[in-house]
Order: sequence, then C-alpha cells, then structure tokens
Amino acid sequence: MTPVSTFAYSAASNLLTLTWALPLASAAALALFPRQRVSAIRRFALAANTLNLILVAVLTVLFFKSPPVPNTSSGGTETMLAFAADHEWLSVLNVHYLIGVDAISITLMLLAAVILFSGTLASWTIGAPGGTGKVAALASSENGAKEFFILLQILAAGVFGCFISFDLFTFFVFNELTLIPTYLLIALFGSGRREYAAMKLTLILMGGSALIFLGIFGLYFESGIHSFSILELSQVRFHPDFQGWAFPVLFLGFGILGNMFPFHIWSPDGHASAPTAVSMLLAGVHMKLGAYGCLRIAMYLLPEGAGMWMNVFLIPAVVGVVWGGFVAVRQKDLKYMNAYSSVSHCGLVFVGLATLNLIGLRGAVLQMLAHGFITATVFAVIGMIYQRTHTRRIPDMSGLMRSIPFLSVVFVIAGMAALGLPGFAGFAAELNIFLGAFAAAGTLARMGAVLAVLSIIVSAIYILRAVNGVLHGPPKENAAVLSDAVPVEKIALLTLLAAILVLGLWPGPVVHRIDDALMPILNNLKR
Amino acid sequence: MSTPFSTPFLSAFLPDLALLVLALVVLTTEIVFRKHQARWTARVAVAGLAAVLILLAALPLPSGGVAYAGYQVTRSVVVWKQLFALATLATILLSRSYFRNGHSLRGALANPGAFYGLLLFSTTGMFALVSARDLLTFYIGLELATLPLYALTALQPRNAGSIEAGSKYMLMGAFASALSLFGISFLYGAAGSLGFDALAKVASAQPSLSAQPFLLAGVLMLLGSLGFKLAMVPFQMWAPDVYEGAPTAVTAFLSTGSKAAAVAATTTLFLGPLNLPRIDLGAIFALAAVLSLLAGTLGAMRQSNLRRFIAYSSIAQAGYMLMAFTGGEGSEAAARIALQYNLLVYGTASFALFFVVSLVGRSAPETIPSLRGLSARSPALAALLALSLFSLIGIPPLAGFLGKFLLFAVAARNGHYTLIFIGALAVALSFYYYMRLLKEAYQPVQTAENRGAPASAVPLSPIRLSLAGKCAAALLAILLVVLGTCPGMLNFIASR
Amino acid sequence: MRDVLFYLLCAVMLGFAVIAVTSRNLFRAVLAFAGVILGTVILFFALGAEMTALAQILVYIGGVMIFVLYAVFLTSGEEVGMPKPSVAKIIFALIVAAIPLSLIAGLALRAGCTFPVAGEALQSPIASLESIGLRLLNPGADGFLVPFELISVLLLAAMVGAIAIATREKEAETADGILTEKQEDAS
Amino acid sequence: MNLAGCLVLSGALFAVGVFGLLTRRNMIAALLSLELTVVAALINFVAFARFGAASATNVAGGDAHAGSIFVFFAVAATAAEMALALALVIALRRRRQSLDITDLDGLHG
Amino acid sequence: MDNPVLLTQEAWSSLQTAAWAVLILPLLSFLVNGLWLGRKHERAAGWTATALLGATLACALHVASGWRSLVLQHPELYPSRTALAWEHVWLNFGGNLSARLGFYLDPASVMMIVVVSAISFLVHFYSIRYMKHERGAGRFFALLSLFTFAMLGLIVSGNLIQTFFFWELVGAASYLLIGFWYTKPAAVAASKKAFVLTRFADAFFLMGVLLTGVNTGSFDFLVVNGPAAAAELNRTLGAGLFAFKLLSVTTVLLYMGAWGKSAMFPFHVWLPDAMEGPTPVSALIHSATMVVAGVYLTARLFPLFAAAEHTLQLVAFTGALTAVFAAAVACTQTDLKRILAFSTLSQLGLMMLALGVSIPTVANGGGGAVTTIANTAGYTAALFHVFTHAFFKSLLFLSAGVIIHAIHSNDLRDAGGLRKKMPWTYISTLAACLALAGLWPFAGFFSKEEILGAALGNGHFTFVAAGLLTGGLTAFYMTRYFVLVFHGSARTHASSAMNADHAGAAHHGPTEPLLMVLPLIVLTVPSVLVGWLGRNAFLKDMLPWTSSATAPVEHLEAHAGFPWMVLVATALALSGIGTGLYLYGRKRWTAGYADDRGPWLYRILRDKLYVDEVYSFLIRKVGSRFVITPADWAERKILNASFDQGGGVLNKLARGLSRYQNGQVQRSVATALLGLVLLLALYFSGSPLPHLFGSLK
Repeated sequence: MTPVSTFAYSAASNLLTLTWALPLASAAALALFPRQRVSAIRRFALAANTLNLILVAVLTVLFFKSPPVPNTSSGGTETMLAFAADHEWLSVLNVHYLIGVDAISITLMLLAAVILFSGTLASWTIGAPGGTGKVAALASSENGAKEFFILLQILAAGVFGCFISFDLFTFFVFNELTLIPTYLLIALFGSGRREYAAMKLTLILMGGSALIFLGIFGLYFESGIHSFSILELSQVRFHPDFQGWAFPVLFLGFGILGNMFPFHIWSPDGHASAPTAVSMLLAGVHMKLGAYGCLRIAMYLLPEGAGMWMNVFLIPAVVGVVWGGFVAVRQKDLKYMNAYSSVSHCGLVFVGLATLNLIGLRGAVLQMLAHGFITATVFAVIGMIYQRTHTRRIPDMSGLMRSIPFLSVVFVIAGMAALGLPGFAGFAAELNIFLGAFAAAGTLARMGAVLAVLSIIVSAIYILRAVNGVLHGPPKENAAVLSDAVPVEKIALLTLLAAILVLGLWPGPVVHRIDDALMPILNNLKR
Repeated sequence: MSTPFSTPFLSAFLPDLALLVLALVVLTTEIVFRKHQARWTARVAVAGLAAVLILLAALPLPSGGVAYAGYQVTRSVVVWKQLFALATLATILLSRSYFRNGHSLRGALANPGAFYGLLLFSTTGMFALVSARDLLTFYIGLELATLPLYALTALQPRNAGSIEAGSKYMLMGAFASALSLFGISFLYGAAGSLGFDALAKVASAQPSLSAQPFLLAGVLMLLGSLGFKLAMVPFQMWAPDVYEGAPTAVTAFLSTGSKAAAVAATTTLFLGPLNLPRIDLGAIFALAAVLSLLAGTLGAMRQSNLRRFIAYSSIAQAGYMLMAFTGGEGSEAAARIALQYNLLVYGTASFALFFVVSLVGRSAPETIPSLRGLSARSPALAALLALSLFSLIGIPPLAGFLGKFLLFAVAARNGHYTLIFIGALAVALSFYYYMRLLKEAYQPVQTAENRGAPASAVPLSPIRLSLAGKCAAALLAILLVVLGTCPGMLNFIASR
Repeated sequence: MRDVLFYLLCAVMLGFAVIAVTSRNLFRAVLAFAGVILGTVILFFALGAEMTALAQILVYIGGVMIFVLYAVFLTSGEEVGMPKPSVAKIIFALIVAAIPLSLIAGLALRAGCTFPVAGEALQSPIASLESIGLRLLNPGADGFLVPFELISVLLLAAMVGAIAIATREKEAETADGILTEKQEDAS
Repeated sequence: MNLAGCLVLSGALFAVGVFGLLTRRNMIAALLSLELTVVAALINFVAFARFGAASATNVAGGDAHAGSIFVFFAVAATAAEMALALALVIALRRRRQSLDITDLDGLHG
Repeated sequence: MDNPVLLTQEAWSSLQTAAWAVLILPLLSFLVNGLWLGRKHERAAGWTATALLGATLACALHVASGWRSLVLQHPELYPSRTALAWEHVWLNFGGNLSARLGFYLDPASVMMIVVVSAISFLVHFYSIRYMKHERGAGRFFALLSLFTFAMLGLIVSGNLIQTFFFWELVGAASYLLIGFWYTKPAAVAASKKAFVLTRFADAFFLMGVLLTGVNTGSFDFLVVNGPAAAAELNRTLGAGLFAFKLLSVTTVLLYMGAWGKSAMFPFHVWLPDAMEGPTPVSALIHSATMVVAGVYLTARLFPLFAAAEHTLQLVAFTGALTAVFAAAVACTQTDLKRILAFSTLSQLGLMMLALGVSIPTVANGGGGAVTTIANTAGYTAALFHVFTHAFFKSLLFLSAGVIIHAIHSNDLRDAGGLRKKMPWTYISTLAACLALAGLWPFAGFFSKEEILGAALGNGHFTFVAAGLLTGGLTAFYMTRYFVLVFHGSARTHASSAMNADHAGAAHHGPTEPLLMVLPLIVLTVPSVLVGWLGRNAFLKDMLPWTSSATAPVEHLEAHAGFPWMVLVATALALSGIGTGLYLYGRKRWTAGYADDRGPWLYRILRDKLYVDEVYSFLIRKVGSRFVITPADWAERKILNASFDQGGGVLNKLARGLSRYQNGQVQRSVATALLGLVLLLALYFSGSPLPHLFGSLK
C-alpha cells in the first residue's frame, strides 16, 4: 500500500497520538468541572498542559537521540518519519490516519507545547472575579474561565494534530478544527472590537482554507493514485500544467494562514483583540502552520510549480517584511505594534522559503521557531502590562521600569531578541535567511535580500520606540501602585526566554537535524 | 413473470404497502380515540414507521435488486426509503407538542389524524418516486409526494400566513407539475415509450443532445419541475414564504424530507437513464449550484426571521448537493453515496436546529433576536444549537464537513475546480451568517445595569427540557459528532 | 381537407382559450374553458384516441368543470367584475409567455417534420379500450398496475387534504381536537 | 394534421395558460389558466402517441398505448390537484373575503 | 595564505586557559552582578566587578607575554605572527562557509586586549566611587562588564561573523549604558539615536559580510584578505549604468560598519549626544574601546581594502574630513564632555586617515596597470595612535568626571580656578593635554608624527596638511579647556544646575576623592612614556599578517622631508597653545565669550554645522511624511478597507435580493420560467459562464 518508507510501528506513535488526544481529553474533563471552582479549573488546565509539554519534550529527546535514517534508495526524496503509524480512517476516500514526525514538525511541536504551557500560565487571571478590567463581560463573570480553557485545549489539540499528520485529509481536518475555538475565544474573551476582529480573522482564514481545499482535491485526483498520503504524493511527478495552477493556489492558501503580505489584514485586528494566551498561540504557533504547510505540502509535492512561481512569491514576501516594519512604526497600541512586527517577521519566513536553497529553507524553519518564541514572549509581557495598567497605548504609559522592573527587563530582552540581536534565536534565523537570499541566483532575489536586510533598521526603530516609550522616561503618577510579576508569570516568561537563548546560542544540533529533514524537500526541488 | 405473491413481490412491495396501510390506520384513529387524540395518533404513527423501518432493514433483497411491474427496488433505493422514513419519523416526533394549545404563538394545530395521514401519504409518494422504473410511476410518485404538502402547509386555520403560504405553494406547485407533464411528454416523444431503459437507449444512441431537440426540451422542463421541489435557484422564490408561513413541523419536513425526495428524484432520473456522456448537463447543474449558493448566502445574510433564514440556508445546501450531479461519466455511485450521506447529515443538523427553534418559538416570535441569551436560559440547548450550526457550516469534527467533502470530491472527479473553490468560499461566507445565530445565543444578556439599556424585551425564563426532549437533544448531538468522525455509517451507505 | 378542419379546430380552441384567460366575467371564463376541453375531445377523436377523449370528457367536463362552477358560486360576490391587470403587467406576461411559445414552435417545426404525415391507416390503435384495460392491470414489466394503485392513493390524499383545509372551524371550539387538550393539560 | 401542428397548438395553449397565470388576479381564474397548461400537455401526449410512438421510424418498439394511458393518469392527478386547490380557495375566501392573488404578499423579504 | 595555526602543543595549554579566562571573566561579572549582586548589595557589586576585571587584565597580560614568547620569537613556526588559541564551530552553512567562535592572536589583537582590559579595569575601579550614591549601580557594573566582554569578543574574533556577532552586542551594551539614567528623556533619546544610527550602519555592514561570505566562500579574515578572495570578488556585476565592481562595493559596505561605529563624518551625530551617559561610560566606550572598533575592523580588513582601488582613498578622505571638522567644532563647545567627544572624533579621523594613506600616490602617477602595493606604514601608525590615544583620552574623560563631580555641572562656564582644589587632577590633566596636543616627550607626539610620516612617505600632501591643521586646532582647544577649567576665578552659570551630570546627586565629600584620583595617576604614566617606549616595538612588530605581500617598511625618519615636518608640527602645536593662553588666560575670554561676538563661522561651528537639524528634517519631513504615513494610511484605507468594502457589496446585493422577493406568486412563476429559459440560452450560447464551472480536465 505505501511502497515508500517502511514504518517502524512503535509504542512511540501512541505517544504521538496522545499529544493531541491529551488536550482534547482535558477539554472534555474540564467540561465536567462546576463553573464556580475557577482555581481548580486553572490548575487542572495547567497540569494537562505541563504533562503535554513533558510528553513533547520526551518525544523530542527521543527523536534527537535516534533520528530516522534517510533511505537513499529513491534519490532521497522521501521523508523518513519517526514514531510513525498508519491506520485506515475512511476507506471510501482512501483516507488514512497517517502520523509521524520529522525534525521540522517535532521542533514546531516543542514550540507549540512551550507556548501552550506559558500561555496557560500567562492567562492565570482570566475569569478570576474582577480579573482583567475591561475584558469581555462573559470572561469577567466567574463562569468565564471554564469555557476559556476548554476552547484553548481544543485549539491546542488542533494544532498538535496538524503537525503530526502526514495525510492531507487529516491535516485539513485538524487545521479546520482550530477555527471554531479561535473564533469563540476572540469573540467571547477578547477586548476592543472583538466580534469584528474574530469574524474578519475567521472569514479570511476560511477563504485561505478554501484554496487549500482546492489544492488538496487537485493533488488527490491528478496524482492518479487517489491517495491523500503526503509520502506517496511526494513520489508522483505531477503534470507541469497542473502544477502551474495548483502550486500558487496551495501556496496562497497556506500563505493566507501564514500571514503573507497582501492577506495579512486579519492578523493585526485578530491579535489586538485576542486575549493574551490566544494571541500567543495564534501568532506563535497557528501562523507557523501556514508556513509549515507551504513548505511541507506546496513545495514538497509540487517542486516544478515551486520553481515556476517562487520568484513571483518573493515580491509579496519582501514587501511584507518592509511593509510590516513601516506600519509598525506608527502604531500607538503595543499589540498592534507586535502584530505588524509579526507580519514583518513572517514575511522573512517566506523570503527564506522563496530562496529554494538549503540555507534559505533552514533559515525559514529557524525563523518560524525563533519568531514563535519571541512573539509569544512579547505578547505575554504586553498582556501582563495590560493587566496592570489597563491600557496598551504607548503614549499613556512611561517609566514603568521603576515600578515593574522584572517585566521591564524581560520586555527589553524580548525586544532585543525581536530586533535580531545576536545571542538570541532571531539572529541565527535571520542570518541564515539573508545568507540564503544572497546565495540565491537572480537579481530579483538579490534586491529582495538587500531590502530584507535593511528591514533590521526599521525593526530597531519601532521596537525601541515601544520599549523606550513604555519603560523609560519619567514615571507617571499612578506608576507606583503597580505590582511586579507574580511567580506564576515569572515561570512563563523565563521558560520562553530560556528557549530563545538556547536556540540563539546553540543552534548547532537543531540545525543539523533540520537539514536532514529538509534534504528530501530539496532533492524534490532539484529533480 | 413472477407470480404476485412470491418473495420478490414481498421484499419489493411490503414496506410500501405497510406504509400505505399505516397512513389509512392513522386517518381512522380519530374515531377510535375520542380523548387524547393527538397523542395516540402520534404514537400509532411512530410505531408504524418504526415497523416500516425494520421491514426495510430486515427484508432479504437479492444484490441485483427486484423488479416488478414498474417498480424496481435495489439496495440503494432501500437506503433512500430509509432516509425518507427517518425524516417523517422525526417530523412526527417534532410535531407532537404542536397540538397542545399555547405551545406556539401561531395557535395550535387542528385535527392530528389528517396531519399525520397526509404526512404518511407524502412519504408513500416518495417511496414510489424512488423505486419507479418508468416515467408514469415517477410522475405519480412526484405528485403524491408534493400534493399533501400543499394541504399540510395550509393546515393552521388561525394563522393567516399558513393559508397564504399554502396557496402560494399550491400555485407554484401546480405550475411545476404542469411543467413536468410537458417535459415528460417530450421525453415520451423522443423515447417512444415511458420506460427508463427505453429512455436510456435513445439518449445514448444519438450523437449529441442538440441533435435531439425533444430530449433536450424534456430534460430541461423536468429539471425545472425538480428544481422547484429542490428549491434550486431559478425556482426557489417560493421557499422563503412557504417556510415562514407553514407550521414549524411542516417546515421541518419541507426542508428535510421534501428536499431529500427532490434529490432522490433527480438522482433516479439524471444519474440513472439520463446520465449521458454527451449530455453535458454537468455545466447546467454547476451553474445552478453556483447561483443557488449565491442566492442562499445573500438571502440568509440579512435575514432576521428564523424561518426565512432556514429557507435560504436550505437553498444554499441545495446548491452544495447539486454539485454531486456535475460528476459526469462513471460518477453515479460516488454521487449517490455523497448525496445520501449528506442528506442524512443535513437532516440531522436541520432537525437539531428545528428542535431548538420549536422550543424557543414557544414563548417568543421565531426571530433571530429571540435566541438572545439562550446559553443563559439553557446551556444544553445552546450547545446543541452550536453543534448543529457548525455541522451546517461544514467544520471538520462535525458531520457536515464529511458530507460536503464527499460532494466536492464528486465535482473534483470531473475537474470542476472552480466550482469547488466557489463552494468552499460559500462555506466561508456561511460561517458569517450562521454565526449570527450563535452570537445571539451566547450574547450575555444585557441586564439593565451593565448596558444602561432597558432590560431586553425577551423575558429571561429558563427553558425546561422534558425527559424525551433531553434524550432527543443528546441523541442528535452525539449523532452529529459520530457521523463526522466514525466511518461506520459512510461504509454502510457505500456498501449498498 | 383534413388539414383545413384541423386548422379550424385549432383556431376555435385558441379563441376559447383567450376568452377563458381574458374575460372579466369568471362565469364566462369557465364556460370558455369548457369549450377548450371540447376542442381537445374532438382533436383526440381525430387522432384516433377515443378512450382518451372519453376519459377527458368524463373527468374534465363532468368533474373539474362542475367543481369549478361550484367553487365560483360558493364564493359568490365579486366574480362578476374581476379587476383588469395593469398594462405593464400584461406586456410583461406577453413577453414571458411568448418566449416558451417561440421555443416550442421552433422546436416543433424543426423536429416535427421528421415524423411522417398521418397516413390514413393506423398501424396500431393507440387507445383501444381492450388494450388500455389490459395494460392497466397487467402486473408484468410493461404493465401499469403500480401507478393505477398509486393514483387512487393520490385522489384519497387530495380528498383528505381538501376536507382538512376547508372544514369550517366551529366557533365554539368544540372540535374534539382542541377540547381534549384542556383535560390533557389538566392531568 | 401532423405532429408539428399539434405541437404548435399545445405550445400556444401553454403560452396562453402562462399568460393567464401571470395576469389573472383572481385565484380561480389563475387555476383555470393552470388547467389550460395541463390540457396543452395532454394534447402533446396524444400527438406523440399518434405520430411518434406508433410510427415505425422511431426507435424499435414504440409504445403507443403508454401515451394515452399517461393522459388517463395525468387527468386524474390534475383533478386531484384541482380539488385541493379549490379547497384552498374556499379557505382563502373564508379567511380573507378576497381571492386576489396580488394581496397574498404578507410573507415577503 | 595558510589557515591560522591552532595552538596545539602542550606548552600552550596555559595560554589557552588564559585566553578562555579573558572572555569568560567579564561575562561572569555581568551574570553575577546582573542576576544577583546588582539588586541586593550594590557596593559589593562594584568591588566584585573590579576584581574580576583585574583578573581579566592579568590574564590578558599573561596571554600577551605568552604570545610574545611563543609566537613572536619563533618566526619560523609562525611566519605571519598569528595563532589561534581555541576555536568552536557555532553554525555550519555548508562547504567551508561556517560561523566560528575563536580566540585569534596577532599583534593587533594582543595589543588591543591589553589596552581594553586595562582601561576597563581602571574605569571599573573609578566607578566604584563615582557611582557610590547612584540608584541601580549594580546594573551599571553589570552592563559595563557586559560591554567589556562584548568588546573583547570583537577584538579576538578571527572571522567576519563573530565580528558582527559581538559588533551588535557592543552596540546594544552602549545603548543600555547611554540610557542608564532612563528617567532622563535626553538620555533615553540619545541612547535610541545611538543604537538606531549604528544599527543603520550595521545593516550595510551585514550586507558586506554576507556578500563576502557568499562570493569568497569563507568568512575568515585570513581567507578573505588573501589574494584569491580579492580576485574572486574582482568582477563587475550588473550592466550598463548599474555596472559596479563587486570588490569595491563589498569593501565600501564593510567600511560602512566602521563608518557608523567610529562615528565618521556623516554618522558622527550620535557620539556627542552619547555624553548623556555617566562619565565612566564615556571614558571607557567613547574614548578607548567602542569607537576604536571601527578603526580596528578597517585594520583587520586592511589587505582586502588595499586590493580595492578607491576604498582606502575613501577611508583617508572621511578620516581627514572628520578630523578637521571635529577639531574646529571642539574649539567652540561649552560642554566639558562634548569638547572631549569632539576631540575623540578628531583623533579617530586621524587614525582613519593613517590607514587610508597606506597606498603610495606616486605609484599611481606612473600610468598603466600599476600594482599599487600598499605599504604598512599607515597601518602601524594608526594602531600606534590607537594605543596611545586610548590612555590619554580616557585619562581626560576620567578627570572630567572628577571636575564634574566637584562642580556638579557639565558646563565649562561653571568651571574655573580649580587648580588649588584638585592638584592631582591638575597635573594628570596637564599631562594628558600636552600628550593630546602632541608635544615632544609625550605619547601623542610620537604617534601623530608616525601618521603624518606615513602620509608624507606615501606622497599624500593634502592629508599631511589636514593632519597638521588638526594638530594645531587640537592644541588650541585643549589649552582653552585646560585654562578655563583650572585657571581664572570660579564662575557659576545660570543654567548650570539644570543639566548637571548627577541629577540631584548633591553630595559633599572631598572635591578630589582618592579612589577617583588613583586611576588618573596610574593613567598619567602611560600617557607620558608609552609613546617613547612603544615606538620601536610597534614599528618592528605591528604589521598586518600579509606583510610579506606588502612592501618592507623603510624607516620613516629616512624620508627626506620628515624632520622638517616634525618641526612644523611642533611649531603649530606651540602656536595653538600660545593663542589659547593669550585669549583665555590673558584676555580672560569666558567660554561663551565669542558666542555672540564671534564671526559667523564661529556660530556655525558651535551648532555643529546643523548636521543634527538636517537629520531630523530628513527623518521627520521625508521619512515620516513620504514613507511611514502613506504606509500606515494605505494599510488602513486600502488593505483593511478592502475587506469591509467586500462586506458592503455583499450587503447591498443581499438587500437587493430581499427587495426582489416581494412575495408575489406571479413574480415567482415568471422568475422560474425566465430562469429556465436563461439556463437553456446560456447552455447553448457557448458563453464561458457555464463552461467556467466546467471541467478543467
């Protein structure tokens, strides 16, 4: 049935299924909790997410210890999966529950697990009576916490499911599974124009998944083998004309989810209105799903299409990088500033993908991880500042360094990381992307590379504007009353900062594994 | 020829006869049970239908199916019949409470015997329609399926809308049946005889459709009449008014049972004898599908009346189902599976929605604002509403997604990629207008102090669910999720 | 000669049809319609379908016409001066009606002539009593036993429906349907 | 007297019927024009039975009787429909005193 | 050229551990102070930091002596006098293109390690007393050690990536240090300005690094400076109008980094504002270490720059321009630290000038394809001046610290008559001023003469004149500075209290606290002797590793015009001092005397040629109006609005549909019929619409 890689069916694949089954189970369990016991609900959710983090960490260690050995029989173009399992789900459509992990997906899962863990911690005051001021009425009433954590767990389950599934149908199901919780979380627990933002976000994402839907059907029917499995489809040579239209459709579909330039309009409103944990998960992980999809499905299965279209997609990517930066400079609201900075950084991911060489692709994957951690930290800090000062507008705040030193120092460090200061994850990723862009042939690629590099200036401007505006300067009169970070929040921030530092200082092992994972995709692109 | 009473006769006819007998019995219950008439009639009807369902499932049927005097019953036909029986069963269960006074602002329903009788007559018509082997049985079946609905729509004397809806429905229906008569006459002209096999022979003999004007005229006019029953775009103008005017139970039956019958009729005809390689009806169906999606979406977007909203959403769902007919050559089996599965799923979701509407409709006018604060009044009902809406939209974990995916798969088989994209966009837009309902349901009720506005008009009385109501809601919810994830039902339908 | 008669018949029928559709007096319209039916009867005889013609007379003239007249008298009152539709509506209706007519006419003229002009001798009687009788009740493959049964069910259903709708609602709400409800609520 | 003639006749009757349906404001008159369209269809059936099915040129084994039998059933079905329609007319009369179709726009939007 | 030889012999293990220690100790001090000591007990933070920096200095000296004995004495083993203490691969880019972290020993880096750790140690020591009453002193010491770690990392790097790695860290540390008093809006603005401007230059520097790496296949200095790399880069890219030589573009981009960090002319605006930071910071960063990093980078890439035709000329030109401009402006400043800042700018200009003049102009005159062999005279002179300048400039800054500490204000107009109050500071500042002016026995004289000698030797007469003019002006403003601070009567200036260095740090201790004076005295010794002692060692050893490729250094004195030029320079210096004494001593001009009376040139110079105003105009008018605002407007009005417009259109269509649905039955029938006919017509008309949804098979 699958001539491709042999699956070492091992107990680990059950662990892999557990990664999304656990959040779902905890969501179900949470449903049984009575509404009033908010602290019990929070603790249970935290326990579930910690367990999940440990589980993913164990899997990562297992993976790094014994990565799947690439079999070079068919020119090394098939992805070797660790902890793989393959059960038939819908025989009518030949849909399989085909799961497995390679370096890219296991690292992204680790990213998701860490952010979920710290997100749960960061939303410790959600639903607490009188918790977060002007937060939606429903959330502040004591029964808000239960729905919040149930939806958060479902969102997490969807994300984990996506990263492990190697069957297009299952991938699409999990991808869509994340839509409802995201909408409800933002619409019910968000702030500001939350309903408008939630609806806009969901509609545009569903527009994107309409394109993906189209692409998946194209792949299924034009491949001749009527299968959804990515492994099998990667061995099929599709007809160039088909690839001519299927690739842009798929790439745009995932691009919309991955915050590509013209279609990024959902992310600023979405993030600004979402509660802290949701914007962390949304910006940190959910957007990476888009770029992951571009890499794994669009480029891996339709390499000739990639060859044809990548120069075209370089333009929106580069424009996105520069555009995100310029717009972020003018933003008054911290969350909008960070949202537009995410647009810029996600544009960098697409620049990395557009280079089509090993360094560029590796840079893109690293940037996904780095930006994931960094933007999650920044959103967490902004959330915590918001809980204290009840405002996110930069002009309204100044001199917070004196009253909340811990948060301010973390904010400075996160800002520096977002800036791309060496020693943090951002620099390692950006270095690879720029190097890949300069190495890519063609004047367009080189011009794109120049613009991308110049973007680090703009990012310096808007980040410093925010950091200086909020933390430095004469403290305002109400500053004295603010309380610094509570231990719960400290743990959340420190885990994220640790991840940023580790990825920044010792990228070696991670990069080595990611290169092995990228090899099949590159061999396909070169064929 | 097989003697009348040998086993094929039994397995072919018995369920239909049983249904007919049940209809007659129900008519006479009025005389037997003087008191509690409504409840007893309902009980008899439900028992009868259960028997019919068992018969359908249990009767041995040779794999090739049984053919008898213009009646052909294959295993897939049995599935159609089971769908119809289920729809009628659900309608009866839903309509039981409407016979009590004060159960709905539109006044109580009159004589239950006639109501259930007509309902069962209509189902008999659907049974005949599906197992027809010639145009005559097909036409009579179609008539029998539709006629009782005119009467049912007009059955609520005290509600002005009911009479108006009934007469509109009747006028449009009569015109459609005249149109189908005209169509069948041309088909008869082209094929020389009424049998489906003759039709198939003549349709495949000629080089192209344009070479056979009669066949084309007949096909189009029949498409028109079926389009009317399906509420397809050019013929959907009646649906909103009739859905609004008719009693809730009848609207439920219209949107599920009658639509299923329309889809079944189109399948037996256009995926049976008329599924011709050169008759590129795929393009027409695709065009109709797109227009239906557009009309359904646009209509539902600004609708505040719950019933008209359901009408437009059913027009959109008809659009999705029409996609299955664009499959072209060799896609009959896949299209049938997709349509049957989707009808089952759409039916479940619709009845869940109607269940909520009927409960809300007791104390408040059936408009979207009256859903406000449903989550506060009864969380279970709000959850059921959410599940049914997400399924109607087609979001994965729930059954709606799988149904729509199968439909799109049939269209994709023939390369209709633009059509799929428009379908998927329609799914996205449908999220917008279905969410308007959910937003109202989960809108925290603006009590006077935190919004300053006068307390909301709708009194905030919690909705109590009777035991039967609770387990019905639970069953529907479980069904929606199970149908979405477990392949069991899909494999069952596919194996037929 | 036959053709002249045929065209005459067509003209008469169309005339009656137009009157049925445009006359301001409902009664005169109904009678005009009866005229059209008679026209069809003659046509059927001309085409050799005697039985059909008889059925036509029996059902249409006997049943439907009487029924319509009954309804007309029952709803006495404004049937005399029916309001005249607005000119715009007439023009619109003319256009809408003209389109299918032209299509069918075109279709008929183009395809119709492929069929032979009616020769005197008919290969087979198309509606002899004996053949129809046999076909109706023949349970075999080409028989119409099932529709025969179904049509009776259809008529029954129509009757039940008609009665359900048209029964006059007793003011005193004594229709048993409602009365029993009260006791039921009580228990 | 050939097929074309009959078809044109039925087409004309159909057109007049449709015209009546679209212009008549009285419910009964509208039903009447509807009946016209049905009659047109019946003529069609018999015409095809006579010229189409019975003749040899058509595909082998034309079934002439089917046409007239179909007319039998069609007439019966239409009668049933008319019965129901007229019941509706009576109910409408009782409810609204006027049989004007154009007044039936309570449900709209 | 051979790759750097990794020190592997056992004998070197002690040197390697010392090499590790040099880097790890400051990092340790940062971590200890930053995480633990900084908040709890601030006094301990000061002492631990100083102790650790002392240890770093010791290790640096050990490394220097070890390097001298093992590498210098054995030219046969190490022909280019370079060695690699240890190396660790950070990231591998495929092929031999990889980012490595290493400890690279060569004459320049050894000299710089010693200088940086020495000055850093002294500044730490000095800061203990200086920051005694400051809030957040722990944070100050942590950041100071972080800066030292970053600077040392920069110096010892053997490849471009590691240089860029620590280059950015240095920039960040300086941002944090300048903005130490974060409650002062001026300091915050200055720190942001410094970081953004250096970041601007670093972006181009990064581009240069990447271009080099991609085209030459490696980032290591040895490979990059080798002839193969230069040949590799030596091709023209682009066509017609945009044709450019890759080599010259890459080298200019690389020089951009140095341009921004060493604050050459157009990018100098951040340095004077950086004086908002505490004085020890200015002493360490803006005199001896960070600003010199640019010169050090140019020196590192000297052979590559030499290979490109015009790059060195650009270096020389910017150096000269900055030197003259800064010297002129310094004469008109009234702020103590701004004078020293402009003086640093001027001296940096001189160093860049020295590097730039290494190519003998006479060779060009010869016509034809002349291989201009750069001689290393300029290279040696520049590094020698870096060496000497570090000592007396940090001395000047520290003394300024003491002065400010005493008069509680940065303004020259408040100072005066401090001669008797602080004798030690008086003597050390005098020594530093004379050294800076370049009088004979003092360090400044020898290094300045080397520079002018190199320029003269290679025939760059214009640059010689610029050097001489700068020398004269330097003497003048230093004298003005010295006289106004120490002589004359004590004066107070109205606005002095406002921008006092220590906002509100009114403490009265002794005017010349011992702990602060000690470093001054220690620094006076090298400012006097280092020139005379170090001259021979520098001339002999301080050569770029590809010395064999460049012409042998003939001793500068041998050049004909050299003695004359020395005389002229000394005469100019003396005349500068004379005019200074005359104007400010005899005629009692106050610091601001010439503000309103002086000629228009004086006023322009006082406002620093309005370069700041030009920048703010560029940013505010051009940048925000033509870039930021349109981007923001487009984002809101076009992109976001497109979504809402779409919704609007759909709503209008929906309203139209519901109006069409007016409930009339006849309309329904008509629509049905017309719809059916339309379907038929569309199907047969062959219009694209039905087939649009047809199959794309």
